[in-house]
Amino acid sequence: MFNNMTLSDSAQQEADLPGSVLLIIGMVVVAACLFLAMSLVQFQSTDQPLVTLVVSNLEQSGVENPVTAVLLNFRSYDTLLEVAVLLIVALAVMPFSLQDTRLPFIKVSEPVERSLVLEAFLRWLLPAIIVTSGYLLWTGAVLPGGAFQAGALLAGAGILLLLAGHHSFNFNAPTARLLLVVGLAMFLLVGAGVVLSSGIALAYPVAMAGMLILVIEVAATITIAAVLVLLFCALQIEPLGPQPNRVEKEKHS
Amino acid sequence: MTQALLYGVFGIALFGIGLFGVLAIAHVVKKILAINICGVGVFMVFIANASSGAAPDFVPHAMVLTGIVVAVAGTAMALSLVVRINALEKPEEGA
Amino acid sequence: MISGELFIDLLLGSGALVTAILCLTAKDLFQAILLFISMGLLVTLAWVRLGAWDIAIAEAAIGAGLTGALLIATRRQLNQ
Amino acid sequence: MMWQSTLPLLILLSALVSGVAIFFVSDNKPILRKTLNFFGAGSCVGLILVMISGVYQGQVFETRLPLLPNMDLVLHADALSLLFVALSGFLWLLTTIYAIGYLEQSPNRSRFFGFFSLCVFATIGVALAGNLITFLIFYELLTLTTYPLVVHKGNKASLAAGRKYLIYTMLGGASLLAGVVWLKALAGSLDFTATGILASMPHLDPFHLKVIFALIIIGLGVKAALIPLHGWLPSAMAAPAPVSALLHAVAVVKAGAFGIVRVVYDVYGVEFAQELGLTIILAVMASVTIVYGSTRAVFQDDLKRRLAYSTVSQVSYIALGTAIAGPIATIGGIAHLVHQGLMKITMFFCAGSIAETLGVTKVSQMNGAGKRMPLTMLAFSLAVLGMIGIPPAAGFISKWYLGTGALEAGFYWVLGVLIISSLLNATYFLPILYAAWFKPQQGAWPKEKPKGRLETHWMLMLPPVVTALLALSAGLFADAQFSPLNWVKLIAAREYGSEFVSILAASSQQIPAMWLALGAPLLCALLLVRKQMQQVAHWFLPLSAGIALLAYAISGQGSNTTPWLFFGSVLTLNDTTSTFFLLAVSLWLLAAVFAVNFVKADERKVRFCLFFLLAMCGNFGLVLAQDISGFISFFTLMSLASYGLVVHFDTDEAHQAGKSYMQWAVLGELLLFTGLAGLAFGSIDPSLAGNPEQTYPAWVIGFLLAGFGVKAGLFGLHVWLPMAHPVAPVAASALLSGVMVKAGLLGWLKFIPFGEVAFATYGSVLVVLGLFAAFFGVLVGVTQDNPKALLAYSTMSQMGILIAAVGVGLKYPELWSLLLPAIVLYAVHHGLAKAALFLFAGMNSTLTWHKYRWVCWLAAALPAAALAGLPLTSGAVAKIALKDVVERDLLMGTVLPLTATGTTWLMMRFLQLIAQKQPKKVTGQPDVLQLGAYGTLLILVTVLSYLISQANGTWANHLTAASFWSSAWPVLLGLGIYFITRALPAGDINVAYTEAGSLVRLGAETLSQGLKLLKDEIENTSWQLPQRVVCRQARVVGLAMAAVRSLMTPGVLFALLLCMLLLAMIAAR
Amino acid sequence: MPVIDVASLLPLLIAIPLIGAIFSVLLSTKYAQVLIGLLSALALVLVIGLILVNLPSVDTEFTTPLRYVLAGWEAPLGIALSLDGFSALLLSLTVFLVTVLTFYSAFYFAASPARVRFWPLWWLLVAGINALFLSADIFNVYVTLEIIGLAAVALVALSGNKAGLTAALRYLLVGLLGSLCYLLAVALLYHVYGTLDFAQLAAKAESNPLSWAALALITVGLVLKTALVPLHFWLPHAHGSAPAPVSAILSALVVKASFYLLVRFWMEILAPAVTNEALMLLGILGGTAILWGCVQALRAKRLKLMVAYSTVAQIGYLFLLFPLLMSTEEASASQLAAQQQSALAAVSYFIVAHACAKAAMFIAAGNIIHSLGHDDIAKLQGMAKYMPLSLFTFAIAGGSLIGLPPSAGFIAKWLLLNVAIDTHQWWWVVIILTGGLLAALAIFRVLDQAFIKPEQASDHVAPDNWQKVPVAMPVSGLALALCTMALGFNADLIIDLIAIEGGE
Repeated sequence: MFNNMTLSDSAQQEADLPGSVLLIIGMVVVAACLFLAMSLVQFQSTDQPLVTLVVSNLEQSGVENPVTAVLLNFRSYDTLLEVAVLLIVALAVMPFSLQDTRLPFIKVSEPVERSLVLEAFLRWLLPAIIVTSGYLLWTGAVLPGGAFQAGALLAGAGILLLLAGHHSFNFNAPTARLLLVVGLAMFLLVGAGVVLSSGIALAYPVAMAGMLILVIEVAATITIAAVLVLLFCALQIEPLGPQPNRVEKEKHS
Repeated sequence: MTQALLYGVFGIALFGIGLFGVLAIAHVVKKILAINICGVGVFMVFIANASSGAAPDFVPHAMVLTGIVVAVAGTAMALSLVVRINALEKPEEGA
Repeated sequence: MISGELFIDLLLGSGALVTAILCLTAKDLFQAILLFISMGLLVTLAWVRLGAWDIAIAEAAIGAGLTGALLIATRRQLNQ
Repeated sequence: MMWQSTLPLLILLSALVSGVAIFFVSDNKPILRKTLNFFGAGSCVGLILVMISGVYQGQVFETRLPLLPNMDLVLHADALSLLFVALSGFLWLLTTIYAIGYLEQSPNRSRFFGFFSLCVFATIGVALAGNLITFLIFYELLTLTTYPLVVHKGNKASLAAGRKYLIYTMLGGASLLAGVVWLKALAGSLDFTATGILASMPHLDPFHLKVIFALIIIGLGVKAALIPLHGWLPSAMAAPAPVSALLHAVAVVKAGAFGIVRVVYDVYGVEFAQELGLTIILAVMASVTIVYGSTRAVFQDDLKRRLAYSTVSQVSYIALGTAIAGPIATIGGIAHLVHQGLMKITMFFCAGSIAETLGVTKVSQMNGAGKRMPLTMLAFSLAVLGMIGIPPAAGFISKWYLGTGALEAGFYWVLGVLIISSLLNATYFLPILYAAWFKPQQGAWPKEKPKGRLETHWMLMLPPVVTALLALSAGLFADAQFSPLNWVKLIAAREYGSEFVSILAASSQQIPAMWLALGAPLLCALLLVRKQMQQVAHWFLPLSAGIALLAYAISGQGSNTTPWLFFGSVLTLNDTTSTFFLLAVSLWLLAAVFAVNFVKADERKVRFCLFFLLAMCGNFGLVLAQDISGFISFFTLMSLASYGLVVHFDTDEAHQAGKSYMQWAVLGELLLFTGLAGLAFGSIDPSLAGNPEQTYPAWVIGFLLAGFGVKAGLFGLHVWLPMAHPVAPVAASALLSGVMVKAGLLGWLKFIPFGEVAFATYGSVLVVLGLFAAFFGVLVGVTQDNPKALLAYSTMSQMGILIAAVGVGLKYPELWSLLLPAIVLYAVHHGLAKAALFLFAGMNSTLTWHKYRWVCWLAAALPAAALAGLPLTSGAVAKIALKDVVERDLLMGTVLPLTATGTTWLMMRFLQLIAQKQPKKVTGQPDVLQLGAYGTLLILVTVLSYLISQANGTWANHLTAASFWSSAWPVLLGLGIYFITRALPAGDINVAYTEAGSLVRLGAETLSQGLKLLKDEIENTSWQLPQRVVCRQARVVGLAMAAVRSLMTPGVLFALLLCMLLLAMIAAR
Repeated sequence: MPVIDVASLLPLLIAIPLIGAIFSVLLSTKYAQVLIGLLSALALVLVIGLILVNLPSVDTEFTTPLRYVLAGWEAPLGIALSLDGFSALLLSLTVFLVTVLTFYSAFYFAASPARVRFWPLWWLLVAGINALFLSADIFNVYVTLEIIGLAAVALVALSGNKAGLTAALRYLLVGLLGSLCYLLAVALLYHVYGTLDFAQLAAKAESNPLSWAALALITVGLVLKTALVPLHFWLPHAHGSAPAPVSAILSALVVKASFYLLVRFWMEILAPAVTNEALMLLGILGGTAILWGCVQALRAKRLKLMVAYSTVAQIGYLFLLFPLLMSTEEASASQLAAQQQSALAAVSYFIVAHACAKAAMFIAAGNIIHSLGHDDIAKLQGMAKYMPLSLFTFAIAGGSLIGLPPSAGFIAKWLLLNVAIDTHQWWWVVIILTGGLLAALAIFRVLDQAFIKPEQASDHVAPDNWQKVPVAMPVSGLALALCTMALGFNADLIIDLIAIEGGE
């Protein structure tokens, strides 16, 4: 099933499964889906207790956007773990090198080929994006939007910067590490800190809830942006620092 | 047939398409695409069900948001592995 | 009798399905990625229809946008 | 009490801790490792002793650790577990010593000793396990800890062996686990309890219980090497010798056997198991294993493999004893646990020493090993004899109880199994001893280590000697207070809830001096070990006989009761035994004196002295012994020791005769064993008391007659006699014919209830056979050219008369009171006369005939005339005494006088041969001692029978003309025949007679010849056929044929007898 | 009476590894990471120790699970952590193994640059496992599953070679697919019952098509992650290519995590939707897995691959739980409960036994690779001489896997056999025993090689690239192996812990 994995288009034909097997898989999948759909259609939804619960507790959550309330207050634990997921992925794809730890996070260099249009564009766009993401973050408390969206936007800015060719990021730098963990760290800090006042982990005092959520969200945004940029960087092997496998390759050649 | 139900069925269908794709297609990147399609299908079922009542239920929205982030994280990880395997597979080309 | 709104939903949904199928059956990887991104956008629209604005934004930015960017980057690596 | 609940655990820990500690000792620190080893083994033994003494004081030792819900890890010390624990602990100590010596320079010693200790740890755990699951745990642990030992050498063979071992044991373990789990689901906690736990749970489905039993027995059977689960055991020989020793003697196979005992007794309960019909299956399985294992052993040339198959066979005795389901058989089975352990470990120790010291691993290379390594081979021999079941060694004890127990339970066929097994044991063990002791060394040893002060490293020598001695004393002092047997009786009492206390009434009149008679030869034999003593060894012979005579002289009639010796020994001097003793002691003394100068100059002096003394001791003992075990022990001692006398000259002829002698002796032992077991059973069963008809069933009498008949030269069983008697040195021949042959007669007199029950058929058979032999002996005898051979046939003839007389006694019990003195008289007369003739034949060449022609003739003729029964001689007296009584029997009455005719003819022929062999020129001086001894004997011949008949008051009868004539005419007739035949050309007829003799003798041999042909045919065929399977089958058949052939006549004859017996018993039902 | 509020300690079990991870990222020097690791492990031990010590015993009042409501929002709105006997056992197991493996890793990764990433990922994985065992919310479980899955993949990929990366990729895709199946089931369940909380779901659950569908999806998804035959294909290579401590924790804990969830769903949350046929089906798959895994282990050429296949087989044993839960007509409700309880106890014991043994085994294999540079079984001749401790570890752990007494594996098998016989399903007995025998063959195939004396004299010296391992490495393996043995001597502790009933 998963033994047939290829990377290139050309090999695709050879590695494909025989038609009969495909047919069987298809029939099974269709049957399963039909069953699922049928049972879903037959089911008569009755009540949704959580709808009222969310609305009724929204005031105590510190924010007005119910989604943000769920994410960062009612079910903040999920979000905490989600940030951890991001950290895992960041660590997994991070090109690591012990030499790079002393180099700065952002390195400015002359690009191989300059694109004046892009540079001019960036000069305008970057601040705008940063401001927009700040806005998204801020309004996340009230309107749709929040840390994830803001983080994604910010990441977009970073990627653009990267594409322009003037800058490159070194994620082994201490600053970069800090950026990667700040979201999780802040979340944990706040989550544990509130124990002092409320006695329960992650239970914000109502009065401070809004502020605390914002703090967490800011940190989370930074982390999300950093991680997303990192993800993008990881797929661009060439512009980044030396990879372990590249070192090997050099040895070979 | 209500809107919610319609999207629910579409979601299941998307899940099915993705599932078939994962199982049947050999190309890894496409497998990854198929998994993402699966994910979208699941998210759609979530959202469709959330809107089946009078007012939208926001808890599933939050869950889907989390799910999307997790999905992209997984995808990124898979892609980075693909790239690394590719680099190892073609050493002379990469160098 | 299908109402107009439901018709749009139907259109969006089946559009997403078709693009998904096309995406998986496309011969060229780049094509497939583009189809995937467009499916993401269709789904975003569907979620807007369902009133899930947060999700829609996130899907557009992350699900379609960022994932698409990552896929394209990958493809570039693979084709090098 | 705390210490009572921790002691079992401590014992375990003593092995475990030392084992674990040894792992961490580097190979370069032997001192530390040895210290740890000895500390572990020593403390283990110490703790076991503490526990034993505690149990004797009635304390309960139990460690209980929670293991599972409703299931504890229980270590419990009951009598059975203590037995096994003590065995393991003690043998561990010895094996440790041995292993240190054995592995002195080999690599990975720490690993070896570590696992070794762990192996013992597991064994002790098995022994102490208080419930089935604890047992299972340690049982499996044992598998694991022995595996590294089996593969220790790391070569291909040992790895293959290890793999095989694992596959077998793992399969067994799985089966056992399944059975135990299932049983646990049915019956709960499975604590071992004395009479079984399942018996008290009536609601269980018997079918389930049967299946469970099968599963468990399969599991245990693998380790106990029950067929067909035994395959791993012979391969596991690839392990180093100490491992094999421990594996075979204690750890692995015993764990299986012990488990079977536990399951049958303490889980199922023996009666319940019997009800379920399980024990009979187990018994059959065990029996098949016993026979199969022995049969395979016969064909192994590799010493260790032979021992391994022997183990396969022997361990099943334990299972058999368990399965027979009777208290006595139980005793036998469990006692064998210890006995087999001691004997088998000795053998493996010795095999290892030989391999290590000489590089000898094959039986065929062992020729002369006894000279190079006497102590080791001595230990080996003791063990081997015990294993065969030669009384009074340990193996005999177990077999004895097994046999009696089988009778008790009505399993008659088990006796057959025991006997076949013993026969096979003898077949594969005795040749080893023969090769080691009696064959000369051939070439250099394969890989000899330089000989030091001792024959090998002391650490290799001490353990086997100790274990051999223990095995010997376990049998010798079977009923002593701390003997294994006694301990086992305790166990059996617990299982059956009854008591077995042998109560011997102490006699009022003790005759302690008679111990001197028995002790003197033994002591002298022991003294032979010292070099200085060996130089004066020839004086030991008359000395010890003289002491015996002295002892007899100062003892009155009475008996010695020694409860701790054998099964409680009773030595008695009464009318009959006094007479026989006097006969024996005087003949031994005279023969000893006669032999002094011969021995002094002989190159095999020590050997001769040793066997002479042992045979003497045996002969004295058997005369005195009144109890079964004592009698048979002495009887066997004499039989075996005489072998050394028979083969003394080491000529081919002697060896041939010795072989035949040994075969028949073993056969006789087996027949006796069967008969005496039956007798013993009859005497202990209280329900049969006072009913001689049932106490002495006919088959028992049959076996006794046949068994002693071998020794007494009963026709058909006499074959060895004319071969063996002439080849021995003269003194020995005289003793063989004069007194030892009477042992058979004495056995009859002691154990057959003459005068109480009539056995008309047996009586008639004996009369016919006896009389036939009387003439047959004469006819064959006259054809002989060798005077000693002639005398041997004469012995056969004379014994025929005695046998016929005994037959009359069987037929007419009412005559017995008269017959007994007559028989005794005749026996004494014959003994003296025959001994005199033999001595003369031996002395003949040194006599100065030309000087003292008439003295010589007189000296020769006097005993000859006495034997012939010339009027006024002791012969005439004896014959008349006999004739008066037996006239009642028509046949006997008619034919008896005619025997004198034959004897006369024979004696004339003897004198003729003597005359022919008169030396022309005498070299050297005649031996004064010989002359003196012979003279004394002559006086005895002439006077003693007169004195006896005088005492009887029958002397006057002989002086009447009628009686004179009645004894004279047959003699005259004999003289006539002699002179007629003398005219015939001599020599040719000799051949004809010999042929006739062998024809009669070996109808059976023809059969075996046929079988041999068949075998050859098959063997030839098999070489031509390439297919492996065919070869294999053909080989098996061929080997079976060879087995039959190697048993030769005794075997065939025995088989026939057995068949007949079985038929008889079947018909009787 | 408990001295402290035990429930309030529960979040610490998640927070401590997360903090450990954060500091491991920030302080990337060798000693700092090791120190952080040891401190975190110590803290975890302390916390779990406090929890266990203060856990009320089963006979008194602890009949309902401990519960800690996070963020102060009760379910269904919020998320709660809960702890019952089963999860307490698994948590203790996790903490124990993590402690030992942390110690081991400190040496294993001492010279490897991979440690920079290893340590944070390690602690994130631990956090995920702990979170999963504590979770009482089905969506939260999804997130923890993802944490575990992604962290595990990242750890497998640390090996950096092509085989490892490919195995990691396959593992990742499988994990993602399994998680998505699970997530779809969550969507359906939430749709039907309107709650995500275990206890509330269990109270509301009934037998209807959507429940069945959800249960089927959950089962498929989790079986995929647990690597039950026939969905085991990804496991051997993933476990076989990872660095030793990672293999150890993957085999010992990660597959158990998804199995734990299956048990939760089948025995508690969706119990009403369960049918006997479905239970039997899982059982048959389990039986197949036992035999198949063992046979493959026998055929494996590499040591770690063999160990990994043995994991496939051992997972099969775990799934024998399900048929043993079956109700029969004559059994009363209380009898059924007792039977299920004992079946669960048996399987829990299996989990513990296998976890310790397998971890020990991977450590031993890791040591061998570390010093030889390969793990080709055919080239292990004479290992017994060079690496006695590692080999001893391997042997003891192997004994436990085979189910030889005295080991935890034996007790586990014993319990399992007991239940099988009690429920009259004797065929499992046959399969269990056969599995044990096959496992024995596989294990002793290795030991055999190790005992062979190298044939040529020149081989007498150690193999060329022989590298001595620090003594701490074999010792930590040995400690685990000895633990499996020690557990074989008293099963009461663990069984009592399991007896603390959860849920219902």
